[in-house]
Amino acid sequence: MTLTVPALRARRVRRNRRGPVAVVGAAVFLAVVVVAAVAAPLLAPYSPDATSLLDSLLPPGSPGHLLGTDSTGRDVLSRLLYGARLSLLAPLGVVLASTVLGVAVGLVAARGPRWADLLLSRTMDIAFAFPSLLLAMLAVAVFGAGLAAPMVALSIAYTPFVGRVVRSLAVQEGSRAYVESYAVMGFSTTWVTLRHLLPNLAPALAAQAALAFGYALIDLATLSFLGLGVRPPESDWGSMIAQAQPAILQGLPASAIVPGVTVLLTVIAVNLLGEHLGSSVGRTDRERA
Amino acid sequence: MTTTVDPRPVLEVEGLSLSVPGHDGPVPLLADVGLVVRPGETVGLVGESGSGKSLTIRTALGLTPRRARTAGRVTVDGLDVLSAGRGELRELRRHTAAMVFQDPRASVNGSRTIGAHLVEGLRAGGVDRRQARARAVELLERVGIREPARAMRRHPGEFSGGMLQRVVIAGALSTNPRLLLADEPTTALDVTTQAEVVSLLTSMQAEAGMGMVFVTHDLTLAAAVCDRVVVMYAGRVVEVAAGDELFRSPAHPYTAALLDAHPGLHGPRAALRAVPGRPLALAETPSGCSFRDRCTEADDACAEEVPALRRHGGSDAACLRPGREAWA
Amino acid sequence: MSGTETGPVLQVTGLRKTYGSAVAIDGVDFTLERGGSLGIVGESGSGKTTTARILVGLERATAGQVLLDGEDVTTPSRRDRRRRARSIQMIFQDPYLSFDPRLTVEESIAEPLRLHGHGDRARIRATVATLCDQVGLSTRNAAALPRDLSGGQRQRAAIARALGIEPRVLVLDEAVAALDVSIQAQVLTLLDRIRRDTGVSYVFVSHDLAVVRYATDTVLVMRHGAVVEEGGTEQVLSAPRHPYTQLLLASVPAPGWDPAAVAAANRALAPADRG
Amino acid sequence: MTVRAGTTRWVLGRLAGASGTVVVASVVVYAALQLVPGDPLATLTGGKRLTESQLDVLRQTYGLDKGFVAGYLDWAGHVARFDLGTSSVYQDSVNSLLASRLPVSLALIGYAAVVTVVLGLGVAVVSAVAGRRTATLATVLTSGAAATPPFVAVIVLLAVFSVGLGWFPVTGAGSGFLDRVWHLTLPAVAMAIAAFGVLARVGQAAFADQLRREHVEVARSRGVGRAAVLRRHVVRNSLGPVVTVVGLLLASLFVGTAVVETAFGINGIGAFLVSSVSRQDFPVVQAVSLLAVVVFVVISTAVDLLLPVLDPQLRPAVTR
Amino acid sequence: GGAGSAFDAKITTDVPAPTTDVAEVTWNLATGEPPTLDPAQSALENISTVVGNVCEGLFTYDADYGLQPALAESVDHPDDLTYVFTLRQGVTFWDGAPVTAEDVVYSIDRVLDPANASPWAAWAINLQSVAVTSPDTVTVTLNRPDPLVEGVFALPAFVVVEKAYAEQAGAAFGTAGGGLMCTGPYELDSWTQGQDIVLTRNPDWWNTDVTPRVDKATFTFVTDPSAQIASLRSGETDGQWIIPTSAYDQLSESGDLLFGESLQTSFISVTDLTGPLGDPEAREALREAVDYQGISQSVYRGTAQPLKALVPPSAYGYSTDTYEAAYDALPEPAQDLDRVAEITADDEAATQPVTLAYLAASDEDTRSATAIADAANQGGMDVQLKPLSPPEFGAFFTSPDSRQGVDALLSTGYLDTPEPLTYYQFFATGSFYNFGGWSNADYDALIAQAQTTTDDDERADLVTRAQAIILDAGVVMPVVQPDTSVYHGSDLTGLVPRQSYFYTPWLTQLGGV
Ligand SMILES: Nc1ncnc2c1ncn2[C@@H]1O[C@H](COP(=O)(O)OP(=O)(O)OP(=O)(O)O)[C@@H](O)[C@H]1O
Ligand SMILES: Nc1ncnc2c1ncn2[C@@H]1O[C@H](COP(=O)(O)OP(=O)(O)OP(=O)(O)O)[C@@H](O)[C@H]1O
Ligand SMILES: [Mg+2]
Ligand SMILES: [Mg+2]
Ligand code: NI
Repeated sequence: MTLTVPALRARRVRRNRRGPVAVVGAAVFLAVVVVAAVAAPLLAPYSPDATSLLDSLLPPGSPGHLLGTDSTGRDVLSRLLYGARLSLLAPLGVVLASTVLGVAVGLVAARGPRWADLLLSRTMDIAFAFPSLLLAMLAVAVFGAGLAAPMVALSIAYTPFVGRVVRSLAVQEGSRAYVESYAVMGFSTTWVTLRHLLPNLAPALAAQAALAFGYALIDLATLSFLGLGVRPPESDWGSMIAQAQPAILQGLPASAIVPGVTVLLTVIAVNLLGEHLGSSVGRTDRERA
Repeated sequence: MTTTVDPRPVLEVEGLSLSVPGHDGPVPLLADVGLVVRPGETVGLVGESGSGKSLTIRTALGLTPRRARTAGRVTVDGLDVLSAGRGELRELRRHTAAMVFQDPRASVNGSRTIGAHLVEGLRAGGVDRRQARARAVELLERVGIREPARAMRRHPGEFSGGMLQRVVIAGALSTNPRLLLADEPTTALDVTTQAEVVSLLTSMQAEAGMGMVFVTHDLTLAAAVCDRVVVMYAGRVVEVAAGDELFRSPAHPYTAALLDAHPGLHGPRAALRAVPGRPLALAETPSGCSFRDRCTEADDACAEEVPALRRHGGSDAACLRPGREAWA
Repeated sequence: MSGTETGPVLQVTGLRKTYGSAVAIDGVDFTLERGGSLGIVGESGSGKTTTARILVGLERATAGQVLLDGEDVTTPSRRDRRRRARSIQMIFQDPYLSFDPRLTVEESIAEPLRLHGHGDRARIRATVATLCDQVGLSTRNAAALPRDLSGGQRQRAAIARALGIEPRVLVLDEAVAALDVSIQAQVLTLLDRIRRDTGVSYVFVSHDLAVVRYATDTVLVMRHGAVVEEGGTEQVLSAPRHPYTQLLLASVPAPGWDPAAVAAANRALAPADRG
Repeated sequence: MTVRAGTTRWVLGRLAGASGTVVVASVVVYAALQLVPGDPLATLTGGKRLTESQLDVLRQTYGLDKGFVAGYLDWAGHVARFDLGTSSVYQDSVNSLLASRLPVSLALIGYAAVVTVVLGLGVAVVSAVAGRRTATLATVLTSGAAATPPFVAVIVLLAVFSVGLGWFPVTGAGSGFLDRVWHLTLPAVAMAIAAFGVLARVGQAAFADQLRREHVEVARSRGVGRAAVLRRHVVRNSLGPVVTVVGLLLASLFVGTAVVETAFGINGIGAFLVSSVSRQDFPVVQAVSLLAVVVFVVISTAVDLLLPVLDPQLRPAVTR
Repeated sequence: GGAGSAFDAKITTDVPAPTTDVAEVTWNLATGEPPTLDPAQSALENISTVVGNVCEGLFTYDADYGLQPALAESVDHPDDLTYVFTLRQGVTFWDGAPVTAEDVVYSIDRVLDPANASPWAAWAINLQSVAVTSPDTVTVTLNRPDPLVEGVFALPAFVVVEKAYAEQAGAAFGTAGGGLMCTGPYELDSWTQGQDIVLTRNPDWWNTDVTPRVDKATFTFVTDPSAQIASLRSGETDGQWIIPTSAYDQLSESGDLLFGESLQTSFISVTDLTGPLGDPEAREALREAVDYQGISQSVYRGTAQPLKALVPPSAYGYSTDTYEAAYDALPEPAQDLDRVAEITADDEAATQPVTLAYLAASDEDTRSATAIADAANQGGMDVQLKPLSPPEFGAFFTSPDSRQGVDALLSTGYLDTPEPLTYYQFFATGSFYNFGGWSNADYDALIAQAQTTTDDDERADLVTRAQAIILDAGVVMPVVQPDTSVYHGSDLTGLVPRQSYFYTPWLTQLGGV
């Protein structure tokens, strides 16, 4: 998906219609997911790799297997818990890398010399032409299936999104009188940019990062679904769905739907939080205007 | 007051109160506002920001904030606006009353042409397309736009603020309304342009015999332009007086304070007398007189109840201690 | 104040600024005496802000010279940034936007003090308190975030912050335009008092002639980027010589004001501006 | 006259920028081959033993025995003449491989685009004018849709409409117009769900933004009817963001075919890309990547050029 | 057992003959669009499935894998090293040109020509020359006696193509653009890349004993199981070979799902004897970790049988008694985790990390490998999985580098003919597929002798002795023999599922009920 820009645009003008209930719900859900990932060894009833071929594809609610088993008889709940680790860490890595890069690029473009702006903006325009999933697939074609290459590719693919948003926010923020007044008071551009401008962009960046996290989660899971992502012995929610796909046809879709719904809920929760952050940015904007 | 008094006012506001729902209960925005405008008359509405000027005149067109509660009576050319149905309101807006807003650039849809803006109002009023176009060109000519036919095809972005405000005025007057509501029509413009717009408005008004409400925060401008000036503070009317009268001898301490606080351009350079505190919204005001916190004359009596408008000299003032001799 | 030199504190000659083919200002000259107050008036787009921004180094002049205390500061350079800051400061039109929204007013005022080496933590705290007192901000106001203050209070805070650097010149670009009349008077009287107390000089940019009359000694009337008239404020306003100045004055509403006549005069002055 | 000249220059500048993007992107795509660990020639043969003359053709096409720059120029020359090389799996020209798969993908994208735009804007308009409750419902719906990964949509649609109800054929692309529409319905819906959500939300936000604008208020204060206000002032003025998003979504649909075509067994470009990636059929991967980039650039340039036509406020400064 | 367990499948050996003609069938190729139809490249199942219907060689197989003359009318075998093939008269290519001895020689040479890089070239290493000896005879001379040589000319690569046509098409021969020119019962009508391949009946086919009932066959390329099910159930496609296990339930309800004996074997081969699996105990531990029952019941849902030897009994094309006696004598395969634990407790080598590779594209191999690794690890071993993408899998066979770091490979292979020797000869010292470099002098001697032994019983004896050696060494570990399967709508009949569909004109068997 390459939709960060419109999503952000939408954020800027959107009223925060959903009540805090949804936001609190989202936060609680994410907290549960994170705790589950961290405490997987404590919570999981089985080893995620423990197979039992003769107990395969048990439906949810089967004795001893709350969420059933998959096609090699592994416990779906245990795999879901352990899978949360890579499913969350990998997009987190992508978001961190692209945010750090994007912030650097965006700030230099917005506040640095004109030539740097021209160069970086042009580079970002070009990078935009590669949809993130395409870049990730290209990386897989080059370096083979696995998580590392797509993660690097996605980090690069998301950088211009962050960069462009940071640039435009920084330009907007930079035209605020306070930034100019610091210049008049004798502060250096770098100081003002890092000490005042950047912290003021933080909520918007956090909102952007949350949205990007959702997209990265989807992109990485899509790759796993297509068999181009995570490879055994590692596993994430995407690869769980991929492995469970044939069973859908046996009329036993549970082991695919459980991780599928988990992905969906996680993305919705992350988006909700991101929008909430974004709408609070919008509020201060309105107060200022 | 030099114009003949028509027995039937085009706008009559009586005891208008307005509140909107807030986090904890309704938030009052206007309280007991009264206003009368007769045909051919210009009434000024003056006050600092947030005093409720815009809310008051927008009510006359039925443009109240979402989920607002109103009380009192607002009559435009015989129509009770607050209880009017959607169709009646539309008729009112199409034929009887028109409004000019502060920022012409925000008022005109920047994506469409000047012509489209003008024709739209006429078409809504039931004029057919060809006639509407002809009428629009004519109007542009009347408000002093050169090459009106060409201007019809141009976009707002190609006009200066002053020129655009002329277009807006042309649009407002296109349907020959009986009442014109001008909400700070010159605030966004240069001083020199302000004179042009004001003279355009007054001359057109005189020609058509409309009633006009002229909203401004500039007391001097109101005094110069209007037959009568209504001063608002914190959602209430505090004084009503003839323009020159108000200027010469303000009855309400707030009016006087405003005049004192404004540096003058003529006469000796007097020291400014600043008003302490800041203008309040109705919901923040203390009991009794809204202005008493900032008033030098106020005493305990002022806290007891909201003073009603009472005759004092040439004005009606809502004050227990009116009439301090003001700025000469 | 620390200025010991004699002669004008600010001297501007032949200032010119172009944006591409558009000329923002052309040939602006003036001098500002120590402790004096110079007004710049003119219609929108006449180049007032551009001039002010060049003075404080936010904009680079295309041509001309700015002498601050006899020192050429025309081209802003990274190195001189702090030195210039100590001599000249600016107050912006919108007091809300001129603060970092995350910092309390105190913190904002303290920051430049730290940069310019105004002593240790305790001394800076004391200085901030003095400054707040000077502009009439209570301790509670000082501990508040900008968004919790009224427009007038914010503008006071901005003034306090600028004064902390002890500049010799304060440039005010429409510093009272966004304020309500009652508040505007508060700020104008404050500015007046500060000038008397500290001997700082003002460059006071405004489109409001009455305000300029109150706040300045000398005035510059600008139109289309050029100075059309200058002189003592009282004199220029009571006996304007240039037709544009006359028009400006006539445009200000007053009892018995005739907008139609003003409009006619405006049309006569600039027939090309129409349509 | 100056307006004309400025506009022309701006348009030419945009076109030059677009071409530049394609050129740089092609360098990246070419460089990808060199990045593959091991000998590029071995990558291109896909482990097949080829004749010396076939190898020569490969070396020539990719300029393998020259430096990077000269090699790129060789390759770019071939690409510019629409010679995209030979598939290492199929040993057939990539051109004809793509040509046979393009029509069905285009049909799918077109279908998905129509579904996206019609539903997206429809819901946006409804929620802009409807009451609070409907608007909230629409927001919940569109938020959910926007967050739905295509593979989840695929799983659910397959489970419900194919395995469950058996309403739609779930494979192949069909032949003839109606048959094709019938075949592509579920895939198009799967592709359109997320796009629909995003478009509806952006549209909703844009409409809400315009509804708050003063010119809308002015129109209402003049007694202009609701429908006319909506059409002339709200929808019309929102075309900028809406068209921009539609453009981005359209471009993303191209790559979005990968998941859907694979799952629904449609022999289109997307499924071809996936299978070529997993088989390391480099010439195909390069060609599809380039195609995707070109599609993106063409769409975004078209949107850029279209925006000022739709909304004079978005005209570049030179035309004012 | 879980919900995903066994499916009630019966082996079909006999089906009713078709009684009606069918204008058109649509058949899906489960492994996708063939990269080419060039017979010389036909090492892939999806190529052979099509080519078997359009091209013919000198010989072909009947339903019981018996060698039958096709384009050769007869073969004369004057001495151990000479074979003289007499061509069938009156056979023409689709374009009407008669099949000449030159065409036959050209077709064989095409496979042998290193420039064409045919994976089948190795099959004919014993061929010294192929020559036209008269207008209707071709003489083949060998380097050394080879009992399998007649079978070579029934292989899908050695079919007869028209020389003039192939030469003109050049490199494009067999591609969508280049087309084919053969003699078979069906002609290649069209190939729309990415969409379908259409065959039409060849009205002039020489074999008048068989009457094809299908006029037109359209091959589609759906690889995704869900899509396959949907299209088969809806009747959009009429049939398909190799049905994914997940599709059994749904397809058995909507049409004829038939299972048959295959010549396939799923097995683990040790590819690195210098690593931990160089230790025989470690190999034994791995073998004991395999859950034969689980794999056949759950992974294959009962449509595979645990296997004792590399070559399944179904591939005993001759001297059945000898082979079966040897097979029966082998121990029954069963998982024994206690034994694994016992070995790992004593044997340091058995606890070293072992990497097991498999073809990730195969759902069955993936699940088998996953289960094997988990069981082994529970027993104290340290087995890591390495999924191979199709190109990696391909490279695994051609480049030693890509086998680096892999200790064992789980794969499913098949025998082309019911001749156990063809499989066992791969593991002789220096043989191409002997990746582990396993070397056993006795084994090599037995294989070498068998390769030149023309007497079936003698050869069977030699092969079974070699089989015992290699199984004992544990360098290949048979796992299961999966059944082969076919599905078609209940309006069709005529196909008995067997391995030979790969390379025989199976379409001629198909027809309406
Ligand atoms: N839609 C609304 N909802 C809630 N409060 C409102 C709304 N519109 C106006 N107000 C509040 O009502 C008060 C009066 O607003 P109004 O716009 O009438 O002031 P005004 O006198 O026109 O001021 P200005 O000179 O700034 O235009 C203000 O405090 C404002 O915040
Ligand atoms: N960054 C810029 N780029 C291009 N033109 C500019 C820029 N800044 C100012 N100008 C132009 O320079 C001229 C002078 O602008 P300036 O802002 O100095 O006027 P001003 O007198 O301050 O007007 P106002 O009263 O509206 O603030 C104007 O015509 C303006 O359009
Ligand atoms: Mg107002
Ligand atoms: Mg300015
Ligand atoms: Ni135009």
